[in-house]
Amino acid sequence: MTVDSTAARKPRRSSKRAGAKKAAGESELVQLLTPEGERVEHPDYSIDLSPEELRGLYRDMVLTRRFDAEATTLQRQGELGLWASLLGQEAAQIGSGRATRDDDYVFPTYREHGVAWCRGVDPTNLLGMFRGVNHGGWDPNENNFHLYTIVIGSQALHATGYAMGVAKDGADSAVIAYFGDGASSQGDVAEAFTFAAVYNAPVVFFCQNNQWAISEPTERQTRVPLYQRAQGYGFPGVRVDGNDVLAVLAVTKAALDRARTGEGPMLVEAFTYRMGAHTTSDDPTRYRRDEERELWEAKDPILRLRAHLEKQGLADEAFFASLETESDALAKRVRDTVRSMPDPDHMAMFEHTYADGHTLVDEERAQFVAYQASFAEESK
Amino acid sequence: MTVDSTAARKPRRSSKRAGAKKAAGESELVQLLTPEGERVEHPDYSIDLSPEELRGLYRDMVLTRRFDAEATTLQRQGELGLWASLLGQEAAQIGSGRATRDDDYVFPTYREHGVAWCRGVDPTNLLGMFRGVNHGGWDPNENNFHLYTIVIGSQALHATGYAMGVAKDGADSAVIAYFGDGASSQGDVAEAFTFAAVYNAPVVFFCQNNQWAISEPTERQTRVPLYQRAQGYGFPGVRVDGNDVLAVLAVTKAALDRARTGEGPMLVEAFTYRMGAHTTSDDPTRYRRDEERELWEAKDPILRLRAHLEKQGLADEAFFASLETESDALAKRVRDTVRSMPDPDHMAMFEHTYADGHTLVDEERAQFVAYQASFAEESK
Amino acid sequence: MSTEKLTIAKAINASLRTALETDPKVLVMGEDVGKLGGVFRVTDGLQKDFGEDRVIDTPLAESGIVGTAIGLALRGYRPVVEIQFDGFVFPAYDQIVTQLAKMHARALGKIKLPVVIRIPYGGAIGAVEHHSESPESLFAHVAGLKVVSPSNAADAYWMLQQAIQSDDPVIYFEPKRRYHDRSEVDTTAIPGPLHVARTVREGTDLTLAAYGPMVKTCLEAAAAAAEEGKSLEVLDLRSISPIDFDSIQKSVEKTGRLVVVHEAPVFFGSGAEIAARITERCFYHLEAPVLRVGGYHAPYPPSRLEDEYLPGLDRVLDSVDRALAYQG
Amino acid sequence: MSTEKLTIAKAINASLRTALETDPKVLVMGEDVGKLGGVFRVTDGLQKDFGEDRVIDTPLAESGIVGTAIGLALRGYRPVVEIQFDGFVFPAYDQIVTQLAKMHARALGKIKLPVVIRIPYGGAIGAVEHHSESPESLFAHVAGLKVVSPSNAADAYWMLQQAIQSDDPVIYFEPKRRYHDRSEVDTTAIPGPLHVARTVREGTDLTLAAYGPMVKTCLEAAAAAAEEGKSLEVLDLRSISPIDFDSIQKSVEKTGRLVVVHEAPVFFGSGAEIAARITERCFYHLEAPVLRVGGYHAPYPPSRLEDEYLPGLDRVLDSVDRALAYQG
Ligand SMILES: Cc1ncc(C[n+]2csc(CCOP(=O)(O)OP(=O)(O)O)c2C)c(N)n1
Ligand SMILES: Cc1ncc(C[n+]2csc(CCOP(=O)(O)OP(=O)(O)O)c2C)c(N)n1
Ligand SMILES: [Mg+2]
Ligand SMILES: [Mg+2]
Repeated sequence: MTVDSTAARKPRRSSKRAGAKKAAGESELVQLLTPEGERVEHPDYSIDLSPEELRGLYRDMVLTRRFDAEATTLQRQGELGLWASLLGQEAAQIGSGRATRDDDYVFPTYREHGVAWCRGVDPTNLLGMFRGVNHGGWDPNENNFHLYTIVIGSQALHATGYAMGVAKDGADSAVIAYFGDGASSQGDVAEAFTFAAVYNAPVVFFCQNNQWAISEPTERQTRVPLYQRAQGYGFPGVRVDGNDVLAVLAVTKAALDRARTGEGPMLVEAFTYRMGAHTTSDDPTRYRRDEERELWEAKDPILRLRAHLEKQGLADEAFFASLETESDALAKRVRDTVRSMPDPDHMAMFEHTYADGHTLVDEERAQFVAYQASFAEESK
Repeated sequence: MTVDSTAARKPRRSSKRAGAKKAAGESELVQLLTPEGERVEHPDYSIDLSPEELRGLYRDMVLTRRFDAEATTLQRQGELGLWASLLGQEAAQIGSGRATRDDDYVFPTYREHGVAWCRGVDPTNLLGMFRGVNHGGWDPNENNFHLYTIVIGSQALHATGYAMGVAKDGADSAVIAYFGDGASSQGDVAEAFTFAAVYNAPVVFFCQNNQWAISEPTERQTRVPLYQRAQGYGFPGVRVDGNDVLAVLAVTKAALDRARTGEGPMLVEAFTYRMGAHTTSDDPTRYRRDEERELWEAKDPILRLRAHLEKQGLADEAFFASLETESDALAKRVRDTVRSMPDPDHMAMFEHTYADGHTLVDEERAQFVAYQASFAEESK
Repeated sequence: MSTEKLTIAKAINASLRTALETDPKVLVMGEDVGKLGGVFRVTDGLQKDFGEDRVIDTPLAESGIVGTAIGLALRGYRPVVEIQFDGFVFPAYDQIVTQLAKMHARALGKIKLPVVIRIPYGGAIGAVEHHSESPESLFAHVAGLKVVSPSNAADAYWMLQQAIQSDDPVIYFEPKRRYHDRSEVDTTAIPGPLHVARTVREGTDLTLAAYGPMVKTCLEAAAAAAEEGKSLEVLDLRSISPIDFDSIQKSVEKTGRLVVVHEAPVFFGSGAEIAARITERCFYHLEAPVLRVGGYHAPYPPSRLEDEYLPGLDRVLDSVDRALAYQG
Repeated sequence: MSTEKLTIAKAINASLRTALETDPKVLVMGEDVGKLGGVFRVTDGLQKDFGEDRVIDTPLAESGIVGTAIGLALRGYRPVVEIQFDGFVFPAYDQIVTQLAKMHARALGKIKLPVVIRIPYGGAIGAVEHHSESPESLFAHVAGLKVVSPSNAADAYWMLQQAIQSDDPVIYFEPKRRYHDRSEVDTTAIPGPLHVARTVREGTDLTLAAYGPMVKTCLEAAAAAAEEGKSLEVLDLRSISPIDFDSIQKSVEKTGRLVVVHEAPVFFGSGAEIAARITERCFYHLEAPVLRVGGYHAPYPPSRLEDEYLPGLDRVLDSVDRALAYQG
């Protein structure tokens, strides 16, 4: 038998495109502001912001970075057990966070401090779990900002289910699910793509590709750009310069609008970089070279917007100075709040396992009370 | 703030292609033999088989169908607890099964009776689990044909791991993982795609899209053709006419060759139809219309090859008659073997949970022996 | 009063129907629950009457089913999820254990997760692998979940009503081999609490505790034992998390002997928890150790062996005899 | 003889190194096990010395890791898989329970699944959610798996050697809070069997049974109790499936009292199985019910509460006192 298989050995045109490594991921990147702070145009996405709005984005990024730095310091000082820094990802988070509407709903990972900021979540709320006084504990419905989720990828399904509910309600809200490059490998994320596509759910999958999943580079998760994953599930994917707050805002807003007008899910890959360690427990010197970090420093999201503001004369010294003051005040408030954050009462262990109660919990609570009382007696 | 989002609302060209429903899936289908039995050419795949080889494929399909029908009958007669018929999928299974080399390795679902046939597995071996005397029980390494796997999608990962091992060994074998359209939704299948792509594993994912996952049509699993799923993971996908044994053979062989020459994984979607019920427990009249089945009857894989053989004068009456006799003999052997298949000894419950033993198993076995002995005593 | 003789399957169907009718937030979702009405026809007719928007055929992905059900619950829905068979719940196990069970606590009570997961479970139906398992222990060990299993049609109806009304996630195990057992269901009766056991037969010599499919077996055993002059009390536990230890204790204080029966493997099964706790509570009352009858430490066997593997009348009676043989 | 004082983490590292050196089929795989050497540095230096082909950084997908490890085992490899933290094993639970545990039986013994799954487990390290759990019950209940946990460096070394050499799947739970505890490891000593308990302290009044991180706590409790004149025997069970009931029984026949200690929640925990079986075996020897000390029926709490949640010295001693208070 002879089978001519050259055709498949040399993959067909359509597959070659998908399989071949792109010469430069950059060329596919939606960018509206260059690393030097120049505004550029893109055929598919445009944005027109007032100076005030631009300054607002800048302020968001600066305050978020300051908050994040303060949290890192607090961890070093032993006030927090752990911190997952967003350093370098401010544009990805502020751009996407500011693209959401109040009635939209956000499902974060554990690193979306900037998004939380945009949603109006008090930043000190985020610190409880890192201090070890709770596992999150804020009311997600207060700001439509769900609890941080640590099990990688799980929240993509929650977001999809929530979005299915939005559609059932006939509401025109949209939902956004955050996850990382590493998370793209999890079955749950794939299943979320399937459910979102099949039910045409109004959900935007926002993947911050910060190039690393702890010590593993994105090549350990995929051999083609992640945004392309969406195509095979039947919805569009786009890669945006994740250090360009304008592009992220424009692309995310477009994706959310698309979702709310019934056009279904979309995948946004924000191409960015984790400038710091994975968390304060991590030591990136073991697995990545300084030069890489330096390369990305040149693309800093804050510096680039500042360059733009300055070049265009959209912000004066007073603005930057007052922002500095505001940052200091924020840092101080965060510091003070964390330091005075009380340890939970011991009995809190027995609360909230169930909404409707459980006799075993009651029994164990009672035993614990008796046990504690026994010390009191002994010391009498 | 104004954001121009028309671009995203009207998806970009690249995504539109993926997102838009194809007018006719047929046009993307690799086909080498029309439903009427005419040989046609395809730009990427060709095949040249001797008359003997063509008759061989025909024979495989006929015997497989006969075996399958016999198993269905045996289930009706109470000799089997259940049967999952492959009726209609003979070409997909024989074409792909015959594309494998002896040293290749096959990971089936529970429906790959035709593939098992090609691998040299005695068909009666397949019946043990459906009769309820074992859970499979054959030695996978005898024919490089793994045990049937019931938990949907799991075997895609086993196949991928096995293929990673093949690559580690520097062998030029390939691995093929079978699964259905429904299985494409399982996270495990997606994770298999990721691992296969990242490690460039020599594995072919062979999806028999038989249009149904029990009562759910493929639209409940995806809104674009399944073969496109592969692109987003960075390897090629192709859809082949699953009722055309020549096309399936050519495409699968090409994919396996590609894998063994280090070009990595590929997804083959065999577009076919489950002519019967999901299993003998199922009642498809509850969820699908007869007309659909009739449409597919016209594309029958066996009739089409027979038409070709007859039109081209590649087989004579004697061939068909002797095949009939061979079929009858196979059916009889299957029937006789099943009927005389003994129930397992009760003590078999305590065997093979562990390779190296386990004290609890020993304890429970001893208790069971004592318990059984107590009846003997009582009846004394 | 509106009493009807229903099978367990039909009672569950009726209960889902009532829930869909009375609360627009209730959804039914799972594989093949729509047109087919589920592989056991438990959801028969529901999609026809309530539409595809409320009775949802899902993609074939259990983690996806439970994960999106969580999202729907966060949006204010009350999803009732069907897992097709016991052995197929494991792809969803992560979502159940790390998310569904813990999210209420993670939010310090600020959100609720009223999700019911229906799982047909247990053996004796002559099925192939993965279709006959009893994984209830694997859920009961996990705080944040409630786990129940009805043994008869009336309980099937009412316990499902209560599970759906509960603001906690409930794993609702359906005794599939009893789906066609028929009994009176009064859909207007006000039921007792969901997690309280019921004495289904009074006795004085020994207590048999069971739930789901084994209640019937225990009743048969008690009847057989009665012929030999032994008086067995039979408790239908109904709930596996929490377990109604008070009721078991009360019974054991009377009988002095306890045998726990379940299909699940004995090793780390619910019988272990019951034996441990009841022995602690009733140390001076027990005249024999608590004995356990259940599956062996082996994968559920091929169906031609399941009669040997499953605890049947004889094995229950054998343990009863062993327990009675102890001199207290 | 080659004795060295090693931490548990280093002993595991040495054991992996020995296995990689002596058997070319051994593979180490998991998230971040390569350059980083794992988040606890347990695989430190292995990729450097054995290459990316044998020490494999995997995609971030636990089901994929275990599922491909199964495939590699079918190809003749002996994969040693690392799950990064206890709470992240659940995405792999389906592959472990429905495939890894059952495949040998499915093949009637014709294939073997020598896969080791290493899981750092337990609390007391001040971590965030999902990083401090003790899910061993959820594996011990599943036939086809073996479950072990070392308490010290020598056992860590040898038990891992034996787990890797075993032709059965072994879940190897590493007591992460003890990773830095140091003790003598003789890498040439011929060890006892993998699933046999060891008496780590002799005593006459009561038996404390524990494994993994709680062995040290129990030894401390025994020392404290000794000062009050109570003689406690401490057993290091080492194996959770199978459990060495013979050794526990022997000890209890001597002491008459048993307290089981583990970090995992008590409800459906290993203490339940031990209590049930030992009570059956030692009914006439026990002078008190078997008591259990463990976690509460609640999600593992935020770290500022973990000292209260975890069984510590005082809670162990409290149970000892309660057990001793019984008049046999
Ligand atoms: C299911 C699961 N497995 C493993 C981990 C441990 N873990 C925490 S973060 C992380 C890497 C995540 O990478 P990515 O998705 O790229 O997000 P990033 O941290 O870079 O923002 C890992 C492996 C986890 N949290 N959950
Ligand atoms: C994890 C899991 N969930 C559910 C099932 C029940 N089930 C058996 S076959 C099947 C449909 C499979 O459809 P498909 O993948 O298209 O294969 P086909 O049966 O059509 O060959 C389902 C839902 C299962 N076996 N495993
Ligand atoms: Mg990342
Ligand atoms: Mg199908």
